[in-house]
Amino acid sequence: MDYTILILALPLLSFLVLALAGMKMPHRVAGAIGTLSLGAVAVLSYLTAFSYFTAERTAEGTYPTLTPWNIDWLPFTQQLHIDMGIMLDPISVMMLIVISTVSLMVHIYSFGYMKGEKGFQRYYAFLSLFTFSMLGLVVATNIFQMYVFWELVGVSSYLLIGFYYTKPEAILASKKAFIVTRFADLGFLIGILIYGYYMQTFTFTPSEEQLMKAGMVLPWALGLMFVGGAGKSAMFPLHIWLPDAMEGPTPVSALIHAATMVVAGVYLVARMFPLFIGFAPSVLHWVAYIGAFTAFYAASVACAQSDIKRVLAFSTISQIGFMMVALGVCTSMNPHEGGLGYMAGMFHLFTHAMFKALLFLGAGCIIHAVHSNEMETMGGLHKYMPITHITFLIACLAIAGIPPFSGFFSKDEILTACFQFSPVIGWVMTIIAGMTAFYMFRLYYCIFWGKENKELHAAHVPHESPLNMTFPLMFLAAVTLIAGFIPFGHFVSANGESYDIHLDIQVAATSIVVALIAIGLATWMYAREKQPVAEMLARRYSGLHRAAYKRFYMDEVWMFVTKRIIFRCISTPLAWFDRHVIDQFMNFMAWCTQAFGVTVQPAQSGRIQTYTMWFLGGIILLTLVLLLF
Amino acid sequence: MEIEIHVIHYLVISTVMMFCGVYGFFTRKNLLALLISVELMLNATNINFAVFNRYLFPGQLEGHFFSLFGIAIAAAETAVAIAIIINVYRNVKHILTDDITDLKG
Amino acid sequence: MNLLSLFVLIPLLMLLGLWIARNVNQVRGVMVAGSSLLLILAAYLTVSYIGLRQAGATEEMLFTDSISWYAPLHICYSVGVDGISVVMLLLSAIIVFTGTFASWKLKPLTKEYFLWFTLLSTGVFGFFISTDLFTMFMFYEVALIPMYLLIGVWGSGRKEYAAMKLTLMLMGGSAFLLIGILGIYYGAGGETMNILEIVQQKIPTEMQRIFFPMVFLGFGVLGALFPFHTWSPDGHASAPTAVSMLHAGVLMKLGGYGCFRIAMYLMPTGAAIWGDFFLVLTTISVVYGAFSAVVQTDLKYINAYSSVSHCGLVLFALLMMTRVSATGAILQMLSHGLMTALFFALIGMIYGRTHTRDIRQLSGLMKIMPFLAVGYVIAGLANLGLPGLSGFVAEMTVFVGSFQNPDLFHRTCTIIATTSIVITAVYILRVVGKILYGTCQNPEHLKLTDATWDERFAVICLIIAVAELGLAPYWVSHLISGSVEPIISQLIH
Amino acid sequence: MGITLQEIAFYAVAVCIIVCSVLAVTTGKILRAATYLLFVLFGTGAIYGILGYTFLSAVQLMVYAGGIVVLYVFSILLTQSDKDMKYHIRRGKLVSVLLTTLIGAGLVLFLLVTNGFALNLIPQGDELPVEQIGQALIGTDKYQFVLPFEVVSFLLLACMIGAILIARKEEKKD
Repeated sequence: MDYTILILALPLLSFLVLALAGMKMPHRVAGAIGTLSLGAVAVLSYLTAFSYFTAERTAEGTYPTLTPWNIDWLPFTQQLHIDMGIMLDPISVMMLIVISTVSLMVHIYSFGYMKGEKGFQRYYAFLSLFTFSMLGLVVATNIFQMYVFWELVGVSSYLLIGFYYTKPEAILASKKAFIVTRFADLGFLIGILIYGYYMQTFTFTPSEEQLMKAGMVLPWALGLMFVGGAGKSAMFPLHIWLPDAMEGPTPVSALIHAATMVVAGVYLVARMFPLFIGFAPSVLHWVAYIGAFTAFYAASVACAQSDIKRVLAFSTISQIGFMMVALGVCTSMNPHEGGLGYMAGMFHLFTHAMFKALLFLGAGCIIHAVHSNEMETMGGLHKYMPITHITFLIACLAIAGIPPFSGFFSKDEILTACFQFSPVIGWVMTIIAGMTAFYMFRLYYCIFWGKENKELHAAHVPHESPLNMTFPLMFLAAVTLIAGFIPFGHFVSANGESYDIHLDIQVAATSIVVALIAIGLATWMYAREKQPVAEMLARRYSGLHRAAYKRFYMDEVWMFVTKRIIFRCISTPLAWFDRHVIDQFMNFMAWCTQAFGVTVQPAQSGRIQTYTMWFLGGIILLTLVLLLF
Repeated sequence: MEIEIHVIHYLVISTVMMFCGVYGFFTRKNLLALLISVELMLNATNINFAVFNRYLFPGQLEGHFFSLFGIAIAAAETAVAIAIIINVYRNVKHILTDDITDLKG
Repeated sequence: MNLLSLFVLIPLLMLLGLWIARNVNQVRGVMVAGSSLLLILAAYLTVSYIGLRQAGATEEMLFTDSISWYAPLHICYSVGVDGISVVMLLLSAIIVFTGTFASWKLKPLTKEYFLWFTLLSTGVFGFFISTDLFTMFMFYEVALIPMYLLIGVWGSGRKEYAAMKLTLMLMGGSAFLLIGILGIYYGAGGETMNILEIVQQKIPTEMQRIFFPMVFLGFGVLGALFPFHTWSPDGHASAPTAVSMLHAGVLMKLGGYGCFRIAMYLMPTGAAIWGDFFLVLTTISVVYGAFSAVVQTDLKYINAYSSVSHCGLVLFALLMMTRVSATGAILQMLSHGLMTALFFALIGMIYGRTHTRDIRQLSGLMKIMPFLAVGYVIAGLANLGLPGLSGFVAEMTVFVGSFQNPDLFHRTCTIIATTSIVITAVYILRVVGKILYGTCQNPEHLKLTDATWDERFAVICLIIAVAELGLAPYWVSHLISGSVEPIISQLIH
Repeated sequence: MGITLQEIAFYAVAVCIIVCSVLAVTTGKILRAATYLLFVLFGTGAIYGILGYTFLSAVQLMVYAGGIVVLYVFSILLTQSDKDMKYHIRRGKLVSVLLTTLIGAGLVLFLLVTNGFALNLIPQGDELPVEQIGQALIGTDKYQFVLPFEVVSFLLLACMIGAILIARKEEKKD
């Protein structure tokens, strides 16, 4: 499988070419370079997946972990060194497919979406950089390589969010995204440091002996790593950067902030899963609780947003919460005995990437058509944009968990796993799933049905997007339709053995019923031209609505922490202290020297007579001293 | 026949002379008067050289020659000093120490 | 003729050449010829050093040579390099080379400027090749003094004040240093000034207790150790571009290098006694510098405080006293030297065009001078530790290395120090967002042009160096860690 | 043994020197000061003579009394400073000067008295022959002084040139 190195090399190469020479190329050529290299990467990824999953299983019935390529990049000690390499195991191969597919679709889509934008080449260069980093992250052979690429995806995300660098909001959003994730990465880094020291290795499989010795330290290390993961995956309260990140171009949001980068945290937990299960089950439970709370919080905020990309962003946060819960509720490695969540989480990651990318790309088409993100400028768009409408509906049904769309299957597995863990969390998650269905269909109706903004549409008739934008929609819609029938458990499961997905009728029925009720509610409230119920509710619970619209003031809290505490209470006084205390102390010393000089300067009068007098006086004094002592 | 003058007597003279010079050096403001005081001090030392030579090391001549050279150097010094003073006078019309401050930084 | 002596000889010949040069073009010619020769020499030295090591050379120092200079005090002109000095020489050569291009168009008194600049580099090169305490000290002083004139004459802003402050503080440091060096000399029996021979002697514990802090502080002032760092913001802000580059890039490294090579190597017991105390100071430096940088409004001040933080990390890592952390410290010196030079070069170029360094008055430069802006972003990313650029490699080595020290106190300090990487991101992105992004508010700035060829050349050279170190750190890390070994083994008995 | 003529002469000279020195530094007129200095120099010459250093005495009279004092007088007249010299001196300064001087003199005298010099006697009329002086001045052996002699002559030459240069009237440039 030596060709896997190309999966990393091609996007890097295309990044370098575009970054160094891109500005001199015509848009088309630059885009073509990026897209073609990505196409090659996608083909190679499918090839890798095909040959990996069709290869023979090991004696234990698992797929082998392959390392086709590995070099020593930065040595520290005999045991500790950062390697750069490619590791193939079921989840990394699965991620390869997800990333290359979505990325390819986004590349194609961007041809249409970004047409005529200034900095088109730069955009493709950054996309290549991002794809490279994300692929490097998932195939990492060790935790430190993961961190390296983790930082790289952070930077590419920063660059892409700030793509419209003349827009103040975009600048702020990119800065916020980077700093918040950096803050979380600090936890990741410390976690790695602890892990590295006590395990004496950076690989994912430390020796038994070290594991036994480490004892209480390992949960700390894993917990800190989860902090890093929570930052990237926008877990509460580190989620605040993600809604703002929607300032970037919409395809970027589809790729980075919906399908791939934001699930890196989930991937991280999955990567360390054996250690979590074996040595830090309590941390895993915390993962579940945080995930559940985030899912709930984000779902409730999503119900009140008016910017369609923000709604999607919160739905992403909520769905990632689902995946975290799925991983968190696992109690063993065996999928038959409490280890189902692992498979469910990964499955959901897979299906979610597809339909969420689809949703974002659809939203992109809509924004392209009406030149606004706000719901009130939309409504009734189903007449103008049939393809977008249909594919968007498919994605909504998928996320709402309606069979036979892919979301249903993965979400159902998650709910099953939750119910196995505890009925409380099962019911909570079911209700959140219902909320998901509600806000997604609120969004759907507000865009495509509901009250049409006639004036706006008359001035500028919305139109269906060109083929290079609709093709990715149709492709992803097709994937969403069929992905649910993939025997996912066959490929990915906690202990690596083949696992047949079988629906738990009770859970499935419940979730379908809840989803249908929620959809019905949304239809009742939002499908018509007038929306009396929604307005009435918003009026009656205006406080709650406002709070939800303002995302429960989490941003304000963060702004308070950063602006007030870091900026005002730490940095400003420190800088003041530096200038006025430490520096002034140095100046004071200089001043003392000078003052002393000024004081004794009159003695240096230039009068020989005075000098001689002092001289003689000194001699007399010395003589007296010598005489007396 | 020998003279019965104690060596201290000479030394007292030179001491008095010396300190008169010192006093003059401190109190005078006229450059020439300063120079006169310096001459007094030089003379005092010259006397000491000669006296010590004569009384303590009669066989040798170092003190004697010291005095001799001292006189020569005093002459040189005076010549140069007076030349400077005259030049100063020409430029600033004063030869009082308090007034000559042009060279002070 | 010893290969290393060329490092001093070439600058001296350059001085001669500059002296007889009659016009600006000849001056530039001499500078380019000399500095590129030095760069080639440094590269050649690196290659041959690695070659010798691979061929199995086991001596601690290679290319050694010694000529007695003042016999009564056993002062010799003795030279020799190990991996640490090799990378430092390489760094200095790169900075001098790019600094020449960065000051290509420097106007008044070009010839005199380059004379002092070259004299400064003589000191720097001499310092890194010397193995004799006194010779080292002499070269150290040679490197310090020209700084006063370079800032005082060619600087900007409150240049006289800054130059005076910088010189006085550094001179104060070197006064301590001189006492310390004499203390070492007599402590080791007063028989030799050569570091390699002194290390064989055992300096009495009591003397180490007294003289270690003196030497460490002496070099620490140059390495911007809290609370003796305040010369750095003023000095850097006032210095002309290339001088800032050379000063932050190389001269501040003399501090770290000296602390390691003289203070810790020769006085391990002193290091054990005083280690914790200085560790606290360096930890403060790291965090404090970063926090202070957040609210500055002058580009050079931001960078100067960032230097305080990063150079603090160098001393911090040295005091962690593990092999990996010491390797990390040297890597950090290298990396910080390169990226801070890049930073100062870019700031100088921006300042040369806009005539302001106040971030409140700058905006939207990305559209106006894209090359400089992209360079600035790269420098910023390197500074905040983007993988693939040098900062990441250095910081990670430092942190992993520091964590190898199992003591709880050291652990705590490490964790405190790691927070600086977040703060670094804050101040870097703040600047990038403010001055590069957005739309340009000042109509005057719209007329400005992008970098000229000489500026581009300097910037590209530095970016290549930064990226090389970031992408392929293996050989440098390997080179350094081999040479760190004997020093660290002195420390941990 | 009674007082010899020599001794009488010595004490007379001593009194003269002391009185004249004091007057030289206290008188208000500078021309008078120069005159008192002349007397002091004469007295010094006499003391050299009493000691038997007649050559030195002659040199003293010629160079000092004959040469230098004349120079003084001329320069005093040239610089028009033969006026009243009674400048005001601050009381504090006067006190400190007097204190320094008196303590200094007292200290030196105390040291002289307590040192306990032996009462060595010197032969009367035992002159130092000029020949011996001449030999010593041009010899190069130990206790011979050709080198200082040459040095002093160079010094005098330098002084002469220097004095001329310094005191020369500046040429008026057009």
